[in-house]
Amino acid sequence: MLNIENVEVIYSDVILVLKGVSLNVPAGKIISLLGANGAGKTTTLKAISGLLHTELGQVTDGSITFDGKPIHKLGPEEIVRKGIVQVLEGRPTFEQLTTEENLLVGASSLKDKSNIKSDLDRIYGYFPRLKELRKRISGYLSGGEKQMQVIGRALMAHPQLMLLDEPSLGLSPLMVDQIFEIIETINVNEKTSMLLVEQNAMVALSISHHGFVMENGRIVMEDTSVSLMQNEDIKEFYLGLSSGGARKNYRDVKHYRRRKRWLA
Amino acid sequence: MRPCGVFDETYEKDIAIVRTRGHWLLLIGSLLFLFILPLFAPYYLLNLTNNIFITVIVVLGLQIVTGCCGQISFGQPAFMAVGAFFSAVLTTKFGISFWIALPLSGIAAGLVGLIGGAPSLRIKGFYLAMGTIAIFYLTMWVITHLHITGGHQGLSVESPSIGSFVFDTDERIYYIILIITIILTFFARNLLRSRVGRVFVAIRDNDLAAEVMGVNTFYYKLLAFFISCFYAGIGGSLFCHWYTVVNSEQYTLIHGLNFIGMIIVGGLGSIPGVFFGVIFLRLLDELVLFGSPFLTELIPKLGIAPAASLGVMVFGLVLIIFLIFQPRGLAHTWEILKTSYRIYPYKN
Amino acid sequence: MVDFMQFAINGILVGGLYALVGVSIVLVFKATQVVSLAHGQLLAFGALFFWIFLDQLNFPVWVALLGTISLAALMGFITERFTIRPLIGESLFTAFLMTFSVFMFLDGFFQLYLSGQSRAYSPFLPEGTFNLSGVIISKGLLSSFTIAMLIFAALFAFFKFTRTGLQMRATSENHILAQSAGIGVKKVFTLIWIISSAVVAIGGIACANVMDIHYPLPYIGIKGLIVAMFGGLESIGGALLAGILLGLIENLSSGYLDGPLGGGVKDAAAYVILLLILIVKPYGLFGLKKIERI
Amino acid sequence: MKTNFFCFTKPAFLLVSIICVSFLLFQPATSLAKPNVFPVGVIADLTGPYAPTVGPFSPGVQDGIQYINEELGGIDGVKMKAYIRDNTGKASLGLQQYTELVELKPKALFLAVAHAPTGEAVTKKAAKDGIILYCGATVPSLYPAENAYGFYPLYEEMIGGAVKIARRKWMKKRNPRAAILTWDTSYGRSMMTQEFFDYCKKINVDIVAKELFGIRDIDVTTQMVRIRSKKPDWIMTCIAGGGYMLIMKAAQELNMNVKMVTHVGLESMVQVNPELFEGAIYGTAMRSFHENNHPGINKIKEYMKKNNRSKKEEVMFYTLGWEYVLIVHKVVSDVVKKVGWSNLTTELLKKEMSSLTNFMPLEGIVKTTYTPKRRTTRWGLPCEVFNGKIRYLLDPKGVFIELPDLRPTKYR
Amino acid sequence: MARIDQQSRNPILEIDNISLNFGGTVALKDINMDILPGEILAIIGPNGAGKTSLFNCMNGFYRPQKGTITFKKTDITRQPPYKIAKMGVARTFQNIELFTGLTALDNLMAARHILMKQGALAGGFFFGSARKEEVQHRQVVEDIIDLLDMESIRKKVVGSLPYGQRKRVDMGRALCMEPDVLLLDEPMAGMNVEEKEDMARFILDIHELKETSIVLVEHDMAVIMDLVSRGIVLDFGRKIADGTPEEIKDNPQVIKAYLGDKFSKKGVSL
Repeated sequence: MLNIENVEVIYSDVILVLKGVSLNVPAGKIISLLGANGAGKTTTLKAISGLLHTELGQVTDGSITFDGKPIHKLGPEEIVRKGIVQVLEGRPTFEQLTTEENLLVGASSLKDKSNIKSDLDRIYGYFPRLKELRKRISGYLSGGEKQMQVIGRALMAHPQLMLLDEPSLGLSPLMVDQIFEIIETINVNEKTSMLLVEQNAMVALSISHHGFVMENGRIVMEDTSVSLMQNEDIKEFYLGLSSGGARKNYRDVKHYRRRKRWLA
Repeated sequence: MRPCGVFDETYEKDIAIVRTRGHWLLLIGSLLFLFILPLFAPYYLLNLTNNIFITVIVVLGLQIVTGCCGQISFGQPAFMAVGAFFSAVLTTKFGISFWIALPLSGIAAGLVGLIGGAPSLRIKGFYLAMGTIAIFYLTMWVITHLHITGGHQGLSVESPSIGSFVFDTDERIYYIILIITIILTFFARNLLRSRVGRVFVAIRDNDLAAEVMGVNTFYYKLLAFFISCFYAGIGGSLFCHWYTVVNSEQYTLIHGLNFIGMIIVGGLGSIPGVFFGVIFLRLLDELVLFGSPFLTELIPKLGIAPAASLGVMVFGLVLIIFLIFQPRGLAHTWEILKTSYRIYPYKN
Repeated sequence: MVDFMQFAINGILVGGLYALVGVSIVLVFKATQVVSLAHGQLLAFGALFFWIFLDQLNFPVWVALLGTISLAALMGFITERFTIRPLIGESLFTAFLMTFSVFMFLDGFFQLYLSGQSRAYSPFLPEGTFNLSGVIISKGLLSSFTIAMLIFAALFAFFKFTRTGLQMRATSENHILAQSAGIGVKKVFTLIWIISSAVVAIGGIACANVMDIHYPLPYIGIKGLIVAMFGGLESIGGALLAGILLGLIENLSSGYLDGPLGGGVKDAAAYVILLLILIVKPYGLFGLKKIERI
Repeated sequence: MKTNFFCFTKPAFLLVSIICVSFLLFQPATSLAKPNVFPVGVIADLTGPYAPTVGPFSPGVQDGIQYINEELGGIDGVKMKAYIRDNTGKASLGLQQYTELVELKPKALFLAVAHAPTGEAVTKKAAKDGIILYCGATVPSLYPAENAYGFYPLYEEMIGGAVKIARRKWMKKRNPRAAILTWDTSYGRSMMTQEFFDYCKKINVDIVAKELFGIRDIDVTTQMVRIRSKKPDWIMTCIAGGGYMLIMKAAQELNMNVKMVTHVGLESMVQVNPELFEGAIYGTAMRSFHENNHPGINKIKEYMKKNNRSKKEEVMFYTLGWEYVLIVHKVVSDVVKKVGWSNLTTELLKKEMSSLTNFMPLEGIVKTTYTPKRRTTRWGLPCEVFNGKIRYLLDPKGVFIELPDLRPTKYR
Repeated sequence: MARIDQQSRNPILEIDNISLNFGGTVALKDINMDILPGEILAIIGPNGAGKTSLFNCMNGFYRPQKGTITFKKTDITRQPPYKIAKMGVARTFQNIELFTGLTALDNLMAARHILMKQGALAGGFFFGSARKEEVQHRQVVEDIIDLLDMESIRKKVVGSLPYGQRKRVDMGRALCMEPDVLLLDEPMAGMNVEEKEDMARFILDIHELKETSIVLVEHDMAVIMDLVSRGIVLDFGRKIADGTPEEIKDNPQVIKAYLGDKFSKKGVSL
């Protein structure tokens, strides 16, 4: 459904962040995108959702197609209208608005306003807790509640593809559990595809069908979730030792300068 | 970009402002030219030059606080007024000589400027700009409601003199203005290449990082305001003694807006930019002034008064164009020209 | 006591007009984070358009009003599209300077049209006064105040109950988030400029009805800025309260301090307030304090 | 190597070009033989807060010159030409324009400055440059005088004249109570002088309140409430344009029964809302446009019609423009008649000007007397708004009365 | 061996039980740690663990609600950042906070600010002492430029420099302050291997030559393993581990923090 081919992203005309990333998300599946900090996972998501423009980034090479149509030149709101919604990292909510208003904002891209009422009920079905919090200003919600709200807001747009950026970040384990269960349910019930970016590798892999591992702006590993979970390298990778023993020790780097030149 | 074939062998040479023989020649030549200007320049031109130089002094101050230190101030005319009235009161009411009153009025304006800079402890950017507007109005209010300043009427001031020599004509006072402009330009230029100037720019570019570097940002912001207002005070004092009348209506908010326009057009943070900006906008004013009677003859419906409206209109338009197409101002254009001249026949 | 009430009531009525100017600036700031000085001119031109429609072309009041609003909206649209839009991505301060340039540019046209004259509307609001046990209320001021309050009510309702209003509120909080939720942020920007220009044009008509259309009219925009900052740039309710407070304080201070201080306190009062706010409560009465993160 | 050479020669080249340019700027002075045109200068704030009052000065000058050139044959056959500059209310610009006008060839010997701060700034310079200034009468440095002459009586004198007549019309037993409400600017405050207060006291008018308001204020109710508590009969003011409306509207809304006593600035507002100003008394120095059969006014109206001047230009400053050029015409003609063009000096012009006595051009649209000690005229015409129309007081045909002399004591 | 040696020394900076909250969220909770003179210490932890907040507390941007920070036996908890900097704590930034309008050289010269004495008046006239001082400090700065291989970008305005070089300028600027404690916030983020090697070399050189205490926030475990003598792991604002890199690597809590603890639970269900 979503196809990313050989995408290159440059920020502010100088910083090359993605160096030829290719991946695809089949319809109705959950795909995890793993990788360390700064590997380029979030950038990949933003490249898909069109939010790069707001941060002076741009796709300089390659193509992103959705249902066969290129989308990397479209503005973010047009991409949302096509059915791709990104759930941003850090659970940002419109803090001055109430929960219900937040959900309604999520429906901004819909032309047809008649179903909004039933949509709301559908969301409250997934997150009964949100119904209790309908009139609360969302700035005062707890982390988990915010995460529910953010996912709920994304669902309001009837997405075909959801891009989830670190939904587990900073949540308590119990909450993480809940959230991921809901994500799985949504995937099953709504047939929504998911592209899941996570640092919490195991939890992500446990619900996804397929996984990609990124490092330094490139995809370095790709397999089904099950085999990735059994891969010894993953554990190593998460402690930063992915390239194994062949690596040169940083202490052995040559010092070109005559040290005595820096006296003080 | 250095002129070609010029190498710096010592650090002294590297930090020099004037570095080649050509530069020296040019500098001495233009100074010489400026000093003999009154011998042959017509009255009108001389008046314009005086006006430009005083504006340059005031705008240099503004450049230091706004262009370099990033603290925008619309209040410059008020500080000018403080300088002017202080100097006027000292000379007329207390009989103090102009030569003492001049630096004192600079200091007085600087001290008032500290009040203007005080809000910068907590606010910056646009908020501070609004604060300076408030300071502007309040200062002018106080000036016009004091008795000693002659209130709204203002005061009549004597021309400066040394012994029996009175600087009472445009060409005589020109020399005072010229010399002070040169000294203050030199001072500003040096300030910017030394420790304090670097700190100012540091605060402008990234005040948090500056603080981490050990800069007491509030102190330096105040210092920038003080220096800036000192310049304004000197400019105001010169203005009132050149004019021989000081009146609150000479210092309006519009002037403050104009000064800001000058540093935008000239280029924020650049000393040559001040000259470019002031001269460009002043000449534009003159152009409008000369052009508007013709325009009225051409289109009588405009009435006799298009000068004022055309003036602001053109001013606004120029600013809009600069902000969109050349936000770094004429100084940047000048650098590009210089570089391409120096590396000719290669392209930049 | 009668004096006090008289000062207070007039202060409140005039304050309502200030609030209207203030809120238009707040609207733009909320959505775009740009503080606009250009509104002073949009206000003056609104007043001027209305005069042209009403007194030059002799249209009925409501036609003149509609015409004014649409022309003012057009001006807002053009201002946004050609001066603010190209600056997206530049610093907000550049945008502020841009609105200031626009102010100057339009000021030229305003002065050219007036060419030094002043214009007054032929009466279109009720005239005369009420007398409430000694306190006298001008019907003209009262009706402009009522109009201002109606506009406020309409704004509140618009932002509270409509979809577009909701989207605007969302946009004002977080541009990136709004985009990710499928809101066309640029469209919202344009729309907000249009609405705000229409509001400020009505404010302009109300102000010009009391003080005539003449040369210093655009500078009411600065009063509007003070109101906006007093209320805290992000809050419509804040602008309402701040406008009324400003009117009150101006009138009361002028009422009781003019004598001891030798007159002209009113002008100074506004700026004293501004300075106090900036020092004591920089983000205004209802502004959001921003935590700076590194 | 080649570029190196350029580096070295560039400054020299620049120097040479600068010197060349400066020679272009250099022009020899010319002597004053019989010129082709006789230029007169005008610097006025044709835009700004006082523009509604001052603005029509420039069409007045233009039409007056047209009249002189067409009907009086210029000055001894030399056509007059006006150079009008709008200083937009900025004194610095005014000074700039002054230098421009001074450098005209031939030199403009007469310069009218309608902007007070500019007038002050150029007074001393004009004396040195040999230029006769014709300027607003609020200029305090006018009294030591140099080469300056005033347009019309002082503002406070015009108001004083109005007070004088209003007092004469006062029927009640008690003294009339007057409140001052005026702009908080130098112009507005010009009536707040000790001389004016003393004069009011002398003729038994009690000043019960002195209030100020800002030029940008949209509401004067606070001041008016305080004034109301003093129960005044008159409100005296020195403002312009919309300010009059603001005051009278506030007075009306506060149910006050007061008359306005002011100067000619009111005249332009009367046509806008006659009822509001019913009963107002004001002092002017010029014949009013309401007259229909005065030959001078008719002549002026003829030219206004010819040049498509609008109704809003029918104010005192328009007539003042005429007066200015007519005085110039009279003075220069007289001097030229005596000594010829080649001996024309500023000194002679000044002498002639200072001995101008009861000069009443165009059948008396104005009456001007200058003396070496007093450089403003003291003749004024009191007017009243009556049934929505302007009429002269004392004599319906209009007769110039001598206004009280309210010059600052130290300059007498 | 090395650890015993360090323990015998007094810590240069002590963090005693600090807690920091923003509104309702906890950024740091009861953190205790010491920085010993001349050690290289790493602070690691997943995103949002509070590493940068800890840095911000150390140099005075944030004031912790509880606890104290002592530097060279002085309490600096409530000192403004500029005073702390003057005492000898320098830092670099994750997002590179440079003075974009100045050249690389002037960025470094600006950092010499605290060590220079000339005032505005002397600077403005640039006579004798001020000129001499400029030259003196310029020499030191040139040495640092030399050390960090920045000769070619000396006169370039930093706004126009690429990322990697900006990082160097940032580091150089911190060095120019001649600090006793150097806080490096993700010095190698977003760099390729060669750039990382360069950076590692700089860090080692600085450490060896100046014996500066260096604290770095870093994600790359390889860097940490090779460079640092000690690591502190944060998670949810709490310290969960403190020890040599090897100890940290095998700490189950650390593994949990990085990998998530659902491995066993969910893993079984699959």
